[in-house]
Amino acid sequence: MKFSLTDEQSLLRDSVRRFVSEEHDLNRQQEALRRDARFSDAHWNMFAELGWLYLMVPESAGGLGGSAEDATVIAEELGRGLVGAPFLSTAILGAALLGAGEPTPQRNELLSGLMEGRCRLALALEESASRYEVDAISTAAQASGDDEIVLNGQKVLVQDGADADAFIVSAIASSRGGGISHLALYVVPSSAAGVEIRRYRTIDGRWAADVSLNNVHLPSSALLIPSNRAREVLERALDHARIILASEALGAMEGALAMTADYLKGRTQFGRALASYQSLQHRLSDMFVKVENARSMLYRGLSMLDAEPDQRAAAVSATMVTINQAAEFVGSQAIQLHGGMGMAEEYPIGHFYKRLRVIGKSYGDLSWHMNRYTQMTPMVEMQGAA
Amino acid sequence: MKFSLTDEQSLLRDSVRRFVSEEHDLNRQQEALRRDARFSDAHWNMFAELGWLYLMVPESAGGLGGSAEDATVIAEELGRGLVGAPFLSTAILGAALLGAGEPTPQRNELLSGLMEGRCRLALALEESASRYEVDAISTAAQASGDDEIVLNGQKVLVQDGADADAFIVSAIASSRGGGISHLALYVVPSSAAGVEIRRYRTIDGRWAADVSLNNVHLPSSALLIPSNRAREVLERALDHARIILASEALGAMEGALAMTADYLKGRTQFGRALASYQSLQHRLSDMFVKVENARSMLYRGLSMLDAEPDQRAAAVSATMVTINQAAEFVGSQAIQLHGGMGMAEEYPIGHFYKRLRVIGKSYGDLSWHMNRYTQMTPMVEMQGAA
Amino acid sequence: MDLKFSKEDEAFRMMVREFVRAAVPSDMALRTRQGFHSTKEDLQTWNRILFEKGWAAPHWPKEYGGTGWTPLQIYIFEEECAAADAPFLSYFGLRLLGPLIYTFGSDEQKAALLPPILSGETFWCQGFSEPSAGSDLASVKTTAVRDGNEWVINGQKIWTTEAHYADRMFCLARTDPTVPPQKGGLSIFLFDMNAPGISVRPIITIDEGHSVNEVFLDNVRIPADAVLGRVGDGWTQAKFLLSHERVSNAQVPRSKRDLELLKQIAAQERAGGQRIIDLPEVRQRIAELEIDLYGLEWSVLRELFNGHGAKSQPIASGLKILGSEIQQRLSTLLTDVLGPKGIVLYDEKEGSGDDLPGNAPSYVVGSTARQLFLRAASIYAGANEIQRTIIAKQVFNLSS
Amino acid sequence: MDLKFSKEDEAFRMMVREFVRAAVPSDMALRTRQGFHSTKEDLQTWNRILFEKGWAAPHWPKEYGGTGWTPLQIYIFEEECAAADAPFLSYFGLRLLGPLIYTFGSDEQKAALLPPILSGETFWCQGFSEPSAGSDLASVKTTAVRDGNEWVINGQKIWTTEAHYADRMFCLARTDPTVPPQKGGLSIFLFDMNAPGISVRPIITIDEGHSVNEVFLDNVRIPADAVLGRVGDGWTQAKFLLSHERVSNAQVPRSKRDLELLKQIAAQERAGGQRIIDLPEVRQRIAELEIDLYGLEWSVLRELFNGHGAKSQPIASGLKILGSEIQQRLSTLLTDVLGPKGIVLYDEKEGSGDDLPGNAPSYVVGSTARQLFLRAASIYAGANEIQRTIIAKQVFNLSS
Repeated sequence: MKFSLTDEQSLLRDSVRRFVSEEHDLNRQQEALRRDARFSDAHWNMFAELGWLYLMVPESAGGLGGSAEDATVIAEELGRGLVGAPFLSTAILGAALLGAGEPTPQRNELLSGLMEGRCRLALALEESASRYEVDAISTAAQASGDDEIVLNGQKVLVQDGADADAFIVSAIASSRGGGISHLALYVVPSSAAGVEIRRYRTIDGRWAADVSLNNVHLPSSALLIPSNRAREVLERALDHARIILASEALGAMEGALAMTADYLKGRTQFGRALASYQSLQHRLSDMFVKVENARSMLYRGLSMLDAEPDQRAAAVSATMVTINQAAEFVGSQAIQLHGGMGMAEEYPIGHFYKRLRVIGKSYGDLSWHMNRYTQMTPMVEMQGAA
Repeated sequence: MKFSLTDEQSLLRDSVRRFVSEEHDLNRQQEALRRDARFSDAHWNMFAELGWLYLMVPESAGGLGGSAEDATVIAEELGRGLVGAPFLSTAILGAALLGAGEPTPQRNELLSGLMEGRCRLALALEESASRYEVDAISTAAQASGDDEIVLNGQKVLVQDGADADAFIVSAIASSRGGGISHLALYVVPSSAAGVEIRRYRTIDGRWAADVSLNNVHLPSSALLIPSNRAREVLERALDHARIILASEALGAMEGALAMTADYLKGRTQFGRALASYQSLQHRLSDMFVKVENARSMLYRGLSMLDAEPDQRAAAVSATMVTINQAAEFVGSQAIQLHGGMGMAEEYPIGHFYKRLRVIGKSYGDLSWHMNRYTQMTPMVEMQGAA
Repeated sequence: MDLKFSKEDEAFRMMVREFVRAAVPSDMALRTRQGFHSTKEDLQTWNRILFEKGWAAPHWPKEYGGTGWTPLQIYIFEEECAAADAPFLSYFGLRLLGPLIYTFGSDEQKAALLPPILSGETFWCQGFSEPSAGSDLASVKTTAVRDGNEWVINGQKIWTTEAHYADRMFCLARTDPTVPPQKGGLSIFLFDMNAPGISVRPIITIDEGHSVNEVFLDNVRIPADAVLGRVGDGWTQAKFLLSHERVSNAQVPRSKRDLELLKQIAAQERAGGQRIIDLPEVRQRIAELEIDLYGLEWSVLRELFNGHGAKSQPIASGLKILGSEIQQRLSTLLTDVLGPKGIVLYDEKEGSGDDLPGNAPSYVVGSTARQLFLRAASIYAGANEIQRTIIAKQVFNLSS
Repeated sequence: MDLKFSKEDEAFRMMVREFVRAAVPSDMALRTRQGFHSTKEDLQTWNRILFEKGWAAPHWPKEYGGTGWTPLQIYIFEEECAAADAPFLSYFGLRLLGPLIYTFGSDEQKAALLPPILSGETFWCQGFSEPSAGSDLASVKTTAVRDGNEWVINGQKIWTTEAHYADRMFCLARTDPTVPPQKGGLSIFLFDMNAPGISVRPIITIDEGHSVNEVFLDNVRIPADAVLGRVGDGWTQAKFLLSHERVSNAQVPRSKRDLELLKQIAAQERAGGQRIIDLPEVRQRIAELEIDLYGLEWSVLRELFNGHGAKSQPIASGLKILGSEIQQRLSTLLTDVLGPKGIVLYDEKEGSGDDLPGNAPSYVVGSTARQLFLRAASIYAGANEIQRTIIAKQVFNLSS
């Protein structure tokens, strides 16, 4: 066991930190996002040049085949800086799902585009009635002729969906002869005929989309993961993504905490530095304790990513429960300790809270994770090592 | 609407306060309780002389026919002083249930004894498997011959049961011809043949008992409330008793809070009065807020005691949820703010916590009340005035 | 003790309910339900309706246009207004300045200023908070200097709610820099927002809404008689406000309505075919909120009958703490009930919501924005930490 | 980063498990499970068993009798001991004084004092807290005055755990009243508890148990060389203890075992035919505790590998806060699971419990008493409020 970063991870962290401090400016980013409905191409190209988009692509497809630990190093720093890039959608989920597909020329081309920053991806899972349950969907994929697939359905709340070049879409695949229908994953270019995209902002200033699929005809190579393993591949990719998100949340919490401590030191009220009030000091301490505990649970989640699916699910949900609770406390108290200033949109601290709330409702929320945890945890058995 | 005490209630409160300050001493009481397994006869006689045992007995039976409000005035002061009298068992529950019975000579004699302090009563409801559910019992009452009843069963955790002269026992009454069996209430002298009493202390220093009923033959006049109305009468009496208990808890919380504030003012640490530390000041404030909120819920509970049974049950459980949560917080923080001293048995503050914990597990606990509240509250309807 | 609503009170409630439910226009009710800051038009319209009924300021003394109702009746009235989704009338004229004027103002001020507040003709904003002051009024830096027949005011106010559509401001300023604020160095001035030298800069809050502002006062010249009451009484007047509005920060009528709406929404949202309201965890959270709200409501009822007792100020502080926490818990639970939709702002621009992002039903509009805005509830009107200090001081006689 | 237990660690765990499970006598295991303070006999017996195996003080350096295990292996060992219901060895000699001696003691002290601690022959108690001091060691009032070849000690200690069966005490006293405690005015003395002038008064705690005491030191005369290390080093030595035992206050091995027992009991208790563990509210509370305990465990694992970093002390403070809260929540949930039976003390006198009050099953023994005693967990070893102040100071550089 070893908790310290490897030399490579330290270098990676330093490069992200350098990007955040030298290239990134929160206010400018939020304005540009609002204006362009799209994360800066210039910055995204830097992501590609710095190799961050290669990281999670399998070596066989020309990527670095990095570990989840590596990815958390990047995500944590992006979180600390509130960088609004489609990193999770493209470089984590996109890379994982494309990487799990058959190495067809189409897939390899997509992965090249992904790594070079030319192709942004978004995962279109959610539907009106699904509420984080990947199989509670009604989007249908129907074989048509010999080598065509027709998709019909309505995806909602597709994060980073507004500027995606292609969507990875979950749908129920009907075999021609009828029989049982199963979840499968498809790649749908956003430019395909019949794809209608409604773009809108989420509270963190990023953009999501509702994606209507109206008789979208695709070549059969659009099938990325067939139904015999789609569910398993998707659950695994989502659990990995959740842990990367946890790491982003951790960075955001640490950023908010540091900013809050600085603020308290610089302000006076009733003739004393705010930081000299014991009740505010103890609040900072409580925030610190929650953040450290969240980091511990991030590590625990990471350590279980290769475990059996049920154990992995329970461990990831345990991590996300902790992250969710810590994020709500740390984010809201960061605002509270800033007083009125914490409410101002032009001041950064509220953006931490809003990003943390979005993370807390992405790919599962507190109650979904708590529920999954209790379902995956046999309630009475001998407990071995955690 | 009027929240202030009537003149009579103020006099009543003053008389209880006088008793507590002049006659009662916590350490002496706890020692005597430990020694005698019985609340002081001398003090109990004062309860009778001061009229507190007459209060809740119907006027028709020679009592004062007082209101639940009146009773809370007494209970609150007893709680503030941690007086360990069997007041609830005898003067509240005993008087209510006997008062609801047919005015037979036997019942009137019992009520006279109760009012004069000669007869202490205890309510024997709980059984191994009942966990606050009054009808989840197996004690059986069987008619035998023309005018005899035979009781068999095992009652546990009978509060104030160690020194009771008679028990009010819940049992399933079997009619001679079979048919459906229903809950009924019986009066069982503790001296009756076949009654076996095991006495033990509870954490508040008072005494409870397990009561075995082995072929206890009683005259048919032992039937206090027949099965056609026992459930209703019992639920109503219990709901009244719960609110009186809430009032006792409120007094105990206020007592613990006042004692804690005094302690913090009198002690120094790191060269400063403990009371000057903001984190401790704010803790006291939080305790104050919880106590005031608990008092409001006491009043709300009181106001609903005459409502329809379901509404009454929901309101009483809402009050008890609040009381339970406030009691755990105020009681435990009173110890915390006392530091090591709070852990010493010879110091009073821990006794507040222990009494509050007993109250929180008497006639329902937090989870039982929360459950009853949600069951009795239709989840979607227009809410009128509370 | 008499812990029941009387028959008269219940009859009064029915009388109020009948009028209010009929009087609130349905589009206005929808906007109120969405929970955004009301438009000036809605505030004026509803103020005018109540004014014509004689109910615009029930809490004022009858001689100034009040209704003569008991405190309990006033509370019932507010509850019925909230239940009918009536807008919450502008606070600053009716709840704050009005009482200041009839308590401290000259006869001329009473005659001139109270009627247009009552009718909704004049909207006021409150110039108390400053960038370096926050909850600490003793460090107000805005100055008012006498120059002949005028006062010249210089300074900066912040978090000024409704300054962008208020007609006038009542403004705390230092009139004597040689005297501590607590000892007569502060006064309250009343002036038009269109006076030369006043500029208003919007502060967009984290809900992306605009209700508060910065106000810059640059050599604003106002007449000598524009002081509320006497020069130097500003501290006393500001403290009066703190103790006067003891129960309104509890926000019980509004939270009761919000809880009702929450339950309706939780009965419509579904997960895996099950109503969200039927999930044990949601039921439990709703029940806990409902019970806590009952407690708050009965604390308000107690305080209505208590008058200004010794514990009145700390009780008000407790109501502020619990009231703000309940508002935050309620709005947060609502966004949680909405599940993944809770990441969308659903702000005013979404309108009444026929075709909402995420294919959401119309009841989502306003939910997320309100949750975010309500982070302010534990900050404004004296942060909750300050309320705890007030309690410690006034209940336990502890100083910091 | 490598976040997995290695194969070697797992093999080590199995090796330890096999020995420990066989070595703990079953009656001793039952007593440990009940959670009362262990008897001196049990402590001696178990200490002797481990001593003979060479495992009595795995955390000591090998030269003094330690095992040479890695910190992770030591942690695994402690977890397996707790899982097997082995008694928790007396803390004061093995965990506190031992490290003090091999860090600060003279060679003679090391040779004379360490072996009997290791073997369990000598039991020590810690004389630090005083009636007026509590967590504030700078205000220690006990004095040690040199008189020829002896020190004369006068003072009073309080909350002295195990003083009633300890053989010896290590005792903080002021040796130079003219110098501040932090600057060399304090020293630690080592002496027999049966020295003339020592009297021990039991303090019964609210669980009606006896584990702590007052100790009166009345002209206790001890030899000149009974000082630990150098005269005047007491402050440094006391601070060393604070930073040395960074993870043990988290009490993870014990809480893991308690959680396991809680779940077993919740699966046996029933309400209306349903297992208590199947009630949604109980499941949720158990799950929350379990998740929080995982977090604490992994915080401990992180700290085992961190060594003494800059954040080591505040991390230890955080572990103390969370560890104590988890112990309190666990024991409280257990009494709640017991329902109405939770009002009975079920203390040691109940024995193994064939015929318990309330017709209760034997697993109730100790539950309520332990819940009460654990109110102390947030008080002792530096109250949680003090831990928060330490964090504020050391992480954020804020002073009070």
